[in-house]
Amino acid sequence: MTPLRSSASERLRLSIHRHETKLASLLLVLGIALAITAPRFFSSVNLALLARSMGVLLIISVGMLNVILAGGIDVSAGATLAVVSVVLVRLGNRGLPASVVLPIGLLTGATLGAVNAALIAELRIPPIVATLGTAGLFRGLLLEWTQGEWESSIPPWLNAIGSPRWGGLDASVLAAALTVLAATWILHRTQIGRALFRFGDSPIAAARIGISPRQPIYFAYISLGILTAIGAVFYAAQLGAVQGNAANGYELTVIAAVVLGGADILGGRGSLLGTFLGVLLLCSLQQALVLLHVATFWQNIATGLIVLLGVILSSAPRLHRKLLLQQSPSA
Amino acid sequence: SRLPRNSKTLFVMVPKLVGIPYFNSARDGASQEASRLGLHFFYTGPTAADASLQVDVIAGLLARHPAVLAVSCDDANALTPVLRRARRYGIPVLTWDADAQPDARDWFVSQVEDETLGRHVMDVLAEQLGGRGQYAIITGSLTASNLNAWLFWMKKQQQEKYPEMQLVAVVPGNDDQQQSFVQAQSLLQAYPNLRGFIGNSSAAPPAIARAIEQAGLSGQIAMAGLSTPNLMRHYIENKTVKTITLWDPGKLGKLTAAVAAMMLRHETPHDGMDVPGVGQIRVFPETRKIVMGSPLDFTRENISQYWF
Amino acid sequence: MTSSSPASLEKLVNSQSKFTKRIMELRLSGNLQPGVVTLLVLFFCIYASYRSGDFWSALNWQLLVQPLAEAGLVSLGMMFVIASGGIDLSVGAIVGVAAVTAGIAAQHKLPVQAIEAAALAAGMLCGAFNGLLIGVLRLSSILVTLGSMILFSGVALALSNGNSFAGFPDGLLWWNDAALLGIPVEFFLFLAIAAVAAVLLHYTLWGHYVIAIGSNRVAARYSGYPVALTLFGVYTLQGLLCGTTGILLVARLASARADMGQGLMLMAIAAVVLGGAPIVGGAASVIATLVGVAAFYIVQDGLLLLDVPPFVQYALTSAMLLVAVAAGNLLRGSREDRQ
Amino acid sequence: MPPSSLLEINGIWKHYGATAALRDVSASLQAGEILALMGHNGAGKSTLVKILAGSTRQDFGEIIVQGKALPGGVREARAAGIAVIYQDLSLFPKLTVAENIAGEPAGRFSYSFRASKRIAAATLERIERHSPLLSCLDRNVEELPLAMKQRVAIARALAYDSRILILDEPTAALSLQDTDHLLTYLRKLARGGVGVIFVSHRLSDVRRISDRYLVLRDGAVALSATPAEVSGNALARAMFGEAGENAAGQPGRAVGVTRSNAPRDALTVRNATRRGEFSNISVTLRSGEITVLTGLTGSGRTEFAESLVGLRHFDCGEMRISGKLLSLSGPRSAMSHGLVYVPEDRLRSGLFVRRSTAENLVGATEHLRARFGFLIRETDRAAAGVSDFGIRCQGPHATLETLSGGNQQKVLLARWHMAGARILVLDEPTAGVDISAKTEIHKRLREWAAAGAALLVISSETDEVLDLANRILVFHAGSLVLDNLRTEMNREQLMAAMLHGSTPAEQASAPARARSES
Ligand SMILES: Nc1ncnc2c1ncn2[C@@H]1O[C@H](COP(=O)(O)OP(=O)(O)OP(=O)(O)O)[C@@H](O)[C@H]1O
Ligand SMILES: Nc1ncnc2c1ncn2[C@@H]1O[C@H](COP(=O)(O)OP(=O)(O)OP(=O)(O)O)[C@@H](O)[C@H]1O
Ligand SMILES: [Mg+2]
Ligand SMILES: [Mg+2]
Repeated sequence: MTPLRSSASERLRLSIHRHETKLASLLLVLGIALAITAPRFFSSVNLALLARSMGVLLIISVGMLNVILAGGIDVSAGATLAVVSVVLVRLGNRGLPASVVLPIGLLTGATLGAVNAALIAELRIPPIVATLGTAGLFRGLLLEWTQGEWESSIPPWLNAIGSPRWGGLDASVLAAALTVLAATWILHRTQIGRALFRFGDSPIAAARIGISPRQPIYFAYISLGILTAIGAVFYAAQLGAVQGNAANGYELTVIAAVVLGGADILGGRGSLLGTFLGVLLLCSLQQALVLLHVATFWQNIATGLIVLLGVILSSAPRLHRKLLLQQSPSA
Repeated sequence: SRLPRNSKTLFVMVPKLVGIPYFNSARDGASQEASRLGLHFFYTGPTAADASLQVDVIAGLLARHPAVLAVSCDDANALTPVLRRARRYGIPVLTWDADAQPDARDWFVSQVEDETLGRHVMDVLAEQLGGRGQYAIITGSLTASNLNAWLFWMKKQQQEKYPEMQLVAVVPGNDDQQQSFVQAQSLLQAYPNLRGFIGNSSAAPPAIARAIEQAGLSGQIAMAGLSTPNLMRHYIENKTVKTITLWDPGKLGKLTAAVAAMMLRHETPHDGMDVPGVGQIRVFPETRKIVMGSPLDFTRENISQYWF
Repeated sequence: MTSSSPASLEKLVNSQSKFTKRIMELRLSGNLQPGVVTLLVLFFCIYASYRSGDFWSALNWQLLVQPLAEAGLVSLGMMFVIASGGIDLSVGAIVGVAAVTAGIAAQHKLPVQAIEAAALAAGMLCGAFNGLLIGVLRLSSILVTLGSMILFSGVALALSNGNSFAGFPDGLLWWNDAALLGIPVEFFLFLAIAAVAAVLLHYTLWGHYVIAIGSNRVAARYSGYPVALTLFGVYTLQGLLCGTTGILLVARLASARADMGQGLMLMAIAAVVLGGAPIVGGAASVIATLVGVAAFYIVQDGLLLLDVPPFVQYALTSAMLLVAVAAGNLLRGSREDRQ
Repeated sequence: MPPSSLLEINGIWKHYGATAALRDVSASLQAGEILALMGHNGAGKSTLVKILAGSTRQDFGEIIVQGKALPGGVREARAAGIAVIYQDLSLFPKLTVAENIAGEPAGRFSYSFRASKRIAAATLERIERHSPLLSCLDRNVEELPLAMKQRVAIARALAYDSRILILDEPTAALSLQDTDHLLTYLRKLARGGVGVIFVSHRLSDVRRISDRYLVLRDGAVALSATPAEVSGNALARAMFGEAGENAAGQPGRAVGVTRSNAPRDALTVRNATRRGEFSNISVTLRSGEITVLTGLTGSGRTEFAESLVGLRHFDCGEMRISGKLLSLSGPRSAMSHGLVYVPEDRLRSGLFVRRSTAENLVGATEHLRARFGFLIRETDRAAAGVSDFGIRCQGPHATLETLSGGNQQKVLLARWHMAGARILVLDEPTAGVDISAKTEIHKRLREWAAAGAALLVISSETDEVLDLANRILVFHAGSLVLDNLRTEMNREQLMAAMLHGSTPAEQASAPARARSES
């Protein structure tokens, strides 16, 4: 009937202006440039490396996407990552079996996430403030606990997780894939998933259809906590060692990936595909610059410029849309 | 309980940053020695390697008016003003591990000469490579002045003695294992006939070793660098790495404490004097510099004797 | 509860109405937080001065106010940015660029004024760059500054090759050495700038625009406010202040390095929100910001003097942020009567 | 209580800080009854609605649905069969129309976009044939004009069949034919046994459908009676007390006085066209004259108005202000030529809801009074504005969020009244304001005109058009189908022009264009 037909063309119109489309084309251009200048980039070995370097970042980014969709932000992710990986390795080195250590690790992640959520939902502290605080708190307590001792070796089972198989790929890649699949299902098919979008879009309107702030906030931050914990497993496994001040500033990379992926920092808008592309962009950039023998001092400059390019591209539709509509009425 | 005010025996020791093994073992050495010598020992510093943070910490400490202040300078220039100030307030100032401008301190307690160390590390690598081939350096932060000093001497040594070796890249690992690890991996990709690495900050060598190991290149890629035995033990024992260079930070701490005690007793150290637990030291009165000894190489043979 | 007689209720209501009105007004004008923070800090000071004799020593405060002034300047800039509904992650990098520029200028033996001018110009340029993308191209501030943070730090590194510059003329170091009645001139400069900022924010059209844009950008446009221009100004001002901070840092450290002022970004944001400004923008107060930034440095310094281990200091200052904001919220009352 | 009564409201009290929004309100709603809830701005209507919807809790009193006491909470209210349209619509701007209408799925893990689209489409079909919304199910709500947003909100409330339907000013931004649709549909529902509570300030609408009036004044029930029982005056008295009686009486006619002393052309537009929105419009606004632009929803009036002040740009066509050829870059440059636009979507583009009432009042005009960029604070001005326009709020310092819808609208007008512009374009200026306020506003508009300003008022309410205009323009499907002096018009002609794009006199010749393409 009419709506479906016309809306098909509508969808086409939209999909051209989709952020993901633009990001993908940017990646394509980069890819072509690389294929010419540094063909080795596409060697199977290198691609495998790329995949591995993406794994952890992607897993955590999915969690961050949940948080940002719900109109929040979490700058304590790096600290959480450090805490969990230290907990994992320490317990592991004490000789505890994986079957005990891994659950404890996930639990730790979930707990830290719950702390953030509680501060935001119960005490109504703005997310960036709350997580700014917990970032310092978690990190400080962790370092006080470890007294800066580095765990310079990891238990064999963890080592096994981290070691490359399947032609250079490792478990982290698989885990990342599974995470994305699960997230797709949750975000698009479940009530709580939709609640994230609705709450992030307009908390008041959400309240008026009976979505209490607690539900989405706790879900978002706890899921981020758990995913960060999962990320931590592979983080430690790949490094074969952890330090108390590990992953300092990692959260910024994660946030960068998600927002590059087109998530609206004000909440209510964002997509997994976009997040994936964002992660892909950052990671391949990192590698490409070295492959292209770009002098170190210029690598940051190049990265910064590409990121900005991504930002400008992605918001191009808004530039020639009739009015600026970023801001939803806060009545 | 009130804290001691202007304690006559308060010996304050400030590292570049707190909470990394290297400085921890220096702290332990120092505190042992200090308590043996009856000093009131206090150890604090910035939580990140950032000169301005370190300056803020020291500025805060001046109010305590310590009897002796010993600082490992994150940046030779940046720390100078605050140390000068300390001396103006009549506080004896030592620098240890990394120096400031000469007029900003009474003595510099140095583990080894920058030049000696830099040239030595390069020799270690060159020996493994047989004096030819491409190599890359992963350093700490691009802005750490003493790392840059060592870097300088490494390059110089290579240019002078190993012309057939070629430095392809110097990249920062920012004292973070993960970043160093990723850098090492992509370097291996970027330079197919890369033969060797130098890890120029204690976080870099283990990360490099890990990358080599996981790329299945153990034995084919040589490595030299500066790190602690504990961080490298695994890789040295499984033959991924032959030699890693450092000195005993514990001893360095001891020495610093000992010198601090001398300052309180208004003694001046003299060349070749024997410091208990440290050994013979060399003293250069004109540059007011105390050198603990020469760099120490850890190999499969001797690594079991060291624990730090 | 249903069966409570309306008449008596009516009386009850009217009797308390005056009082409740006051409370409501207080609550709605949500500026309680600076008070809360001040109280917390006062208690802390009392405790600290009891535990450590050095806390009240003049020397301690002389040394304290210098870093405070530097972070304060950046925080003032951040206050405008946040008030305009944005955020600036690139401040640390901008400070680095300014410092390195000063370093290069000094290498070329330029006169002090020229060095300072160069640093300020560099800072402003970076700020203007942000302002252009955010104000004119209407890009989201957090994205842009995320990118420019990386970009600027790269520029600073490339300019300095990672070296640290030294050998600045005494004229520049004057900022560090000079003092008036024992108080470093840096601090007076800071107070002066704060005063100007207060006038800008509360008494000028521009300040009014900033707040309006922060509370509803679309409405601001419809109301005929110069949105693009104002935002451009906000970020340029931020750049200028970062440049100033750069100069002061260079003067205090007698050297310039690319990574100077790394820690400043988070500190500035934290200071502003500690002062109780809504992170979503649309409100700001200079006093509150001053309180916020002062609180951080006083507490940090005090903890140091109390022999608190560094990491615990770190944890405690963060905890203070949480406690203060939470307390402020609770006092401000439930969202029910605002929605 | 009679068993048949669907909803019982017993002694509801609600305080916001010091103001009592509701005082001991009791009422009942029978199945199949349409209850009109009326009252001046700030009387407490929306508050009552929110309480019934469960999104706000009463301080005292209870609500009984079919004999069972209603526990607080939105979901509970939903479960009890209460569906609501809020005055501020409470939509999700960044979600698609379909998602907004379909709302949440029944099952926890059963959400699907297809399903929600099907539900949305079905709902829209049910309400009206070929609803324009069908063509934009995939568009984000934020991209739609206000009228469309309102339709989405209506559809959302009607998506799931409910026993009690509460509409808080659903027709504020709707025009003739849309209102018709809605009212007839409500009647149909009522016949099916649904109880409807209908909040509105448009007496015409209210008279047409309601079985009973419930009038609130200052939060207390002032009247509850059937239309038969009350005269217009009694109604007015109930709403505004003795004072309001004549205020809300028969509104004064448009006076031609100003037009006698030859009016100058203030603003002229020639052959303005904007693809998909309006085409070939030529209009002249004269100083001292009130021109009212009307038409059906989506006839492109807002687009045209926004193009006048440069928020959009003509694809072709030219505009002159007092003879000078201009192309404006936006409201700012428009103001510099004394041209001001008051938007229809007050929450999105009009007000700074998190700021105080005072600031909103003097706010937009600060730059007119600033000296060398320094503000001249005039709080008494704000106070004046509050009293002039009879704005009800907890003093000028209360944040605008806390004002009632109509009072927010008054703030918006009061602000621009202070700006004192030469040419004003007002989009739906009286949407949601009560009758006495409306007559008050009309009076001021006339004074404005009399003082030599040129006014273009966009309105969808026929009565308002006829009552206010010196000159009437009618848009139909994006083209100007009628431009005539009020004195030479009657209601029938107007209706015909609005609905069919033609006047009975000359048969339809206006180039009506299919809307669907846009
Ligand atoms: N969140 C709030 N905080 C404080 N006061 C409020 C709040 N919401 C409403 N009020 C006050 O309660 C009174 C009733 O408001 P309400 O919105 O019910 O009026 P209304 O009848 O809907 O008016 P309108 O016809 O203009 O919509 C008003 O005086 C308003 O200022
Ligand atoms: N009934 C409708 N049919 C088709 N499109 C419509 C309709 N109503 C609104 N629209 C959409 O909205 C746009 C114009 O609507 P808008 O409400 O701005 O016009 P308007 O005449 O100002 O009506 P309003 O009285 O609501 O202001 C059109 O371009 C179209 O996309
Ligand atoms: Mg209302
Ligand atoms: Mg309109």
